[in-house]
Amino acid sequence: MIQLEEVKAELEKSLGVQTELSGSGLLVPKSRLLDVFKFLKENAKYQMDYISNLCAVDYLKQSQIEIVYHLYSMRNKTGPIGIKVRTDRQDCIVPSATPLFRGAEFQEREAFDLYGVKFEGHTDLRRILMWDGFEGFPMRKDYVHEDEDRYVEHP
Amino acid sequence: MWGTGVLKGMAVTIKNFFDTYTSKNGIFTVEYPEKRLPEKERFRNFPILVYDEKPEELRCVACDICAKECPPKCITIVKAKDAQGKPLKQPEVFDIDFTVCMNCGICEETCPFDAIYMDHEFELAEYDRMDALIYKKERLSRPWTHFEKIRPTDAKEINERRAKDATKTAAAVKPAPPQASNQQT
Amino acid sequence: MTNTIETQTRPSLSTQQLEVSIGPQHPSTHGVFRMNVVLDGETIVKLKPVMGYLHRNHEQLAENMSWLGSMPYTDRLDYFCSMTNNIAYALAVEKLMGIDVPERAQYIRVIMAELTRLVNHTALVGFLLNDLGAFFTPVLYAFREREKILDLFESVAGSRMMCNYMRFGGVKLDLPDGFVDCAKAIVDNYPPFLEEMERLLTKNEILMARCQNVGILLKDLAVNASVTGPVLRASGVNYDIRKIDKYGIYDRFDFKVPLGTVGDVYDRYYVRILEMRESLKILRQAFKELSAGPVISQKGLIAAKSPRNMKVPAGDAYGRIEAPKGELGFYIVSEGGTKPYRYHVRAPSFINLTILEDMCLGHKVADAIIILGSIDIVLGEVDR
Amino acid sequence: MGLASGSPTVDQGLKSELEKEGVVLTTLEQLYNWGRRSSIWPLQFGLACCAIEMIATACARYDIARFGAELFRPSPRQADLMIVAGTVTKKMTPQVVRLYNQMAEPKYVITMGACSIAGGPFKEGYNVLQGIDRFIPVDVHIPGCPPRPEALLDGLMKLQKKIDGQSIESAEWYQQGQKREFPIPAFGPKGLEPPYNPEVWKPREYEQKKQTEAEARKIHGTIHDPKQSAVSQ
Repeated sequence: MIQLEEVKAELEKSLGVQTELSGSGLLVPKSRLLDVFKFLKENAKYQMDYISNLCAVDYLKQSQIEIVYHLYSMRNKTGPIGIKVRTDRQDCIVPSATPLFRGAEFQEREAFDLYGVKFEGHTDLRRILMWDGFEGFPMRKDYVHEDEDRYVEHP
Repeated sequence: MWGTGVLKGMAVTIKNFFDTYTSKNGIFTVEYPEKRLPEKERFRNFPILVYDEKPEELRCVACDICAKECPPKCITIVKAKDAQGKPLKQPEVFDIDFTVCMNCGICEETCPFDAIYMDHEFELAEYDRMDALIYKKERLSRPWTHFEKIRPTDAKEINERRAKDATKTAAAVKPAPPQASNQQT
Repeated sequence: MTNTIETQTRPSLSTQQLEVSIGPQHPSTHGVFRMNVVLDGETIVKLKPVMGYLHRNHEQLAENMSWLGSMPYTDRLDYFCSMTNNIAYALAVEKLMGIDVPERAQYIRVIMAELTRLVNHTALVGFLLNDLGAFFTPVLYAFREREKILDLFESVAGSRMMCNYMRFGGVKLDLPDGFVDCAKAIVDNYPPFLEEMERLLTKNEILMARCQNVGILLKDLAVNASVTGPVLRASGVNYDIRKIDKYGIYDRFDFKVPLGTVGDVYDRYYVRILEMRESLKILRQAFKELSAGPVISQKGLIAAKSPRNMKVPAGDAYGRIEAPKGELGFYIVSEGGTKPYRYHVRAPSFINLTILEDMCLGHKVADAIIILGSIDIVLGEVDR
Repeated sequence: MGLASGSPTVDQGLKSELEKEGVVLTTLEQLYNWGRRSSIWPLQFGLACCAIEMIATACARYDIARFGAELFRPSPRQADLMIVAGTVTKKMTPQVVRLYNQMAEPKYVITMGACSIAGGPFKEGYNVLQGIDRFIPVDVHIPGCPPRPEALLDGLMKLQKKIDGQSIESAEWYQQGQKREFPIPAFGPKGLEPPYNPEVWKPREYEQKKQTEAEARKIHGTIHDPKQSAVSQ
C-alpha cells in the first residue's frame, strides 16, 4: 500500500511540485501534470505504468472541472493512487496523458464528449458517444435537456 | 494426426443428437404454452396491490413511499378525499406504468404496510400501449389469497408478523378504534 | 486461375483502398457496435471503432437518484453479469460509508460472483465460436448450461438476468431452502460439460488454424493500453484483482490465476476455459465453508428499508473488483447527500476496446470479427 | 393466390360470385394466413439486454423453432418481423427506421421490453428515444425488463393471432402502390429532427391519456422532474 503523504513528499523532493491531499487523491497543478506522470512511471520505486481509470467531475459551485486519474503499478502490484487535476470550467484544457498511457485514449475522448474537457496533445479528440453535430456537454451539472421529444405537462 | 480433433468434435455433436432420444435428460426444451417451468417463489415481474377481503379495501394507505422510492418513477398515486375534502387513507388513483417499470422490486421492499408485492404473471403482451399498459388500481388489485398461493413461504412469515403487530397495537391502544386494527402496523 | 498468375507476374498492379462500415446492425458485432474499416484487398489497414449506439446515460441518471436506486441500473450495464456489477457498486459505496458485511453475505457474494463468471465465460465461448462460423451449436450447448445457473439466480434474487440482489452491507435476502444442494449439483455437473466443450473445441484443427497467432497482443502494449481481465492475462500479465486487492474474503480461497503465453485469440479462449475450472474450485470451497448467520448488517438493513433517506458521508472512493470481463470500478463522489454527486463506471469492455485497432492491423476482415469476439465486449457496458 | 393479389381490381360480378362460395375464399385465406403465421422470420437484430433473452428464446430451453420463427435473418430484405429488443437510443434510431424501411411487406414489429416501448427506466436520458413507436408502427408490445423468454413467445403468439385476423382483401400491403416507408430522422444539435413522426405518433392523444399523471404531479410533485434535479445539484 502506498501512502499518499509519502508520494507527496517524494514529488516535492524530486520534482519540486507542490501538491495537496484532496479526498482520496493528490491534487497536482495542471502545468506539472505530465511531469508527475512521467516521474511516477519511470521512477524505480513507483513504476506506475498502468492507468486504471480516468474520469471528470464537474464542480459547479467552484466553477471547476476536476479530472481524476487512478494509477497502478503492474510491476510492483501496488496502488491504485488517485491523481487529481483541476481546470477552469470555461477554458477547459488539460494536457493529455495519451502519449504516456495508451489506455487513456478512449477515456479522454469520453471526458471530452460528456464534459467538454479539451486534452492538449490528444491525436484524435472527437466525440465518442454522442454524434458529431451534438451541442453542449450533457454530463455537466448545468446542462438542461431541452427536447421537444419529452412529454410536456399541460399548463 | 491432422483431423482427429475435428472428428472428436463431431463425435460430441452426434452424441448430443442421440442423447435427445436415449438419455433421460436429453431433451431440454420446455414446450411453453402447454408445459411450463416450475415457478420460482421469489420470481418478480410486475407489482400488484393486495387486499384482504373486499377489492375496494386495499391495504394501500396512499402514503406515497413507493412512488418516491421507485427508481424510474413509474407509480402515480393520488390520495382519496371524503366529502369534506379531508384526505382518506386510501388511494383514489394508483397507476403503474408497465412501459416504464423495471421489475426491480424496490416498491415491495420499502412498503411499510405490506400492500404492494411483485406478481408472477408475465403473459402481458398487448396490441395497444396506451390504455392497455398503464395499469389502473382495479387491474392491479389481487386478493391476499392469491399472494398466499404464489409465495407461500413469504406469506406465512408476513401473516405471522402481521398477527403479532395487530395484537401489539390492540394491547397498546385499548379500546382499539374500529378501523385501525388492520391498517396500522 | 489465369488471373492469379497474371497478378503474380505483374508487381505493379495497384489496388484501391476500400472503406467498409461494419455494423451497427451486424450479427457478429455483439450488439450495436460499429467498426469503420479501411481495407487493402482483404487486409485491414485501418480500423476505427464507433460507439455510442447504446449510450443510455446511466451515469447521469444515477446522479439524480437515491444511492440504492441505481443498484437495479447497474444490472443493465453488463447484462450478462448483473451480480458482479452489483457487488462492485456495493463495494464502492461501502468503502465510503464504512459499513461491514457479515460473514455469510461475503460467502454468498463470492458464490454469486463465481457463478456469474461461469455464465459469462460459457456464453462467451459459444458466441466466439459463432463468430468463427460454427453456427449456433456451441451457443446451444452454452446456453443450456447457462439456463441452469439462471434458474439458480431466479430462485435467489427473483429475476433471471437483472438480479438487483446486493445491498449496501450485505445481500437482499438469504438463500432459499435447497439452494446449496442445487448449486452443488450444478457445480458437480460442470466439469463434464467443460470436458465436452473442450473435446468439441480445444484440439479442433479448424479452431486452431483460425485462432492461433491471430490478434496477438504483447505484454507491454497490453499494460500500456490499460487492458484488463482475461485479455490481459492471456498476454501473460499476472493481474487478477481477486488476488491483488483480496476484496471481500478472496484471501481465504485457494485458486490459481491462469496465464497465457502468446496472447492470441486462442490463448484468450483457453484462459477462459481454465478460469472456469478455477471458479469451480472456489465454489466448492465456498459451499464447504458457508456458515449460518445474518446476511445484511443492521445499518444496511435500515438503509435498504428507506433508500431515500440514506446518506453517505462526503468524500470520494474508487471500488473495483475483478468482473468476468476485467476490472470493473466505480468512482463515486459524495457531498454528504442522498444522491451521488458523481458516479463514474470504469467499464472493462470499453477500455479493452482501445487496443482493438492495433490487434487487427494486418489481419483479414474475418479475423477482425473473432478478435472483437475474443475481447468479449458487452455494449451496455461500453456505452453505458 | 390469384384471388388474393388481384382483389382490389376484381370486378363486382366475380366478387359476388365468390361471396356465394365464401367457404372457398375463407379457407384459402385461412390456409394463406396459416402459412404466414407459421413462418415468421425475425430480423437478427439485438440492441441491448432484451436481445440476450431473445437469444435464449432461440436456444434449447424455449426453442422458438416450434413456432417457425427460428430463422433469424441477418438481412432485412428476408425478414418479416422486427423484434426491437432493447433500448433505442437517439443515435441508433435512424438505423432502426432504415432497417424497417428495407423490410419487405408484409412486415411486423414487436417491441420487446420497457425500453423499446417507451424508453423504460432510461426514459429521462438525453440520448434515449422514448419508444420506437414515435417513428414506426408497432404491432405487439411486450412489457417487462427484460421480459422472460416465455413472455416473448406469448407475444409471438399474440402476433400470430393478429395475422390470423387479417384478410387478404383488406390488407393494405396488397393495395396498389402501398409500401410502408417512413422518413428517417436526422441528427440535430439537441436531439432528433423531427423528434417524432406525426404520421405515426399522435402526441395530443398521448397527453390526454396521461392527464391523470399530470394531475398527480401537480398535487404531490411525486414524479421525477429531470430539469429541476439537473439544476438543483
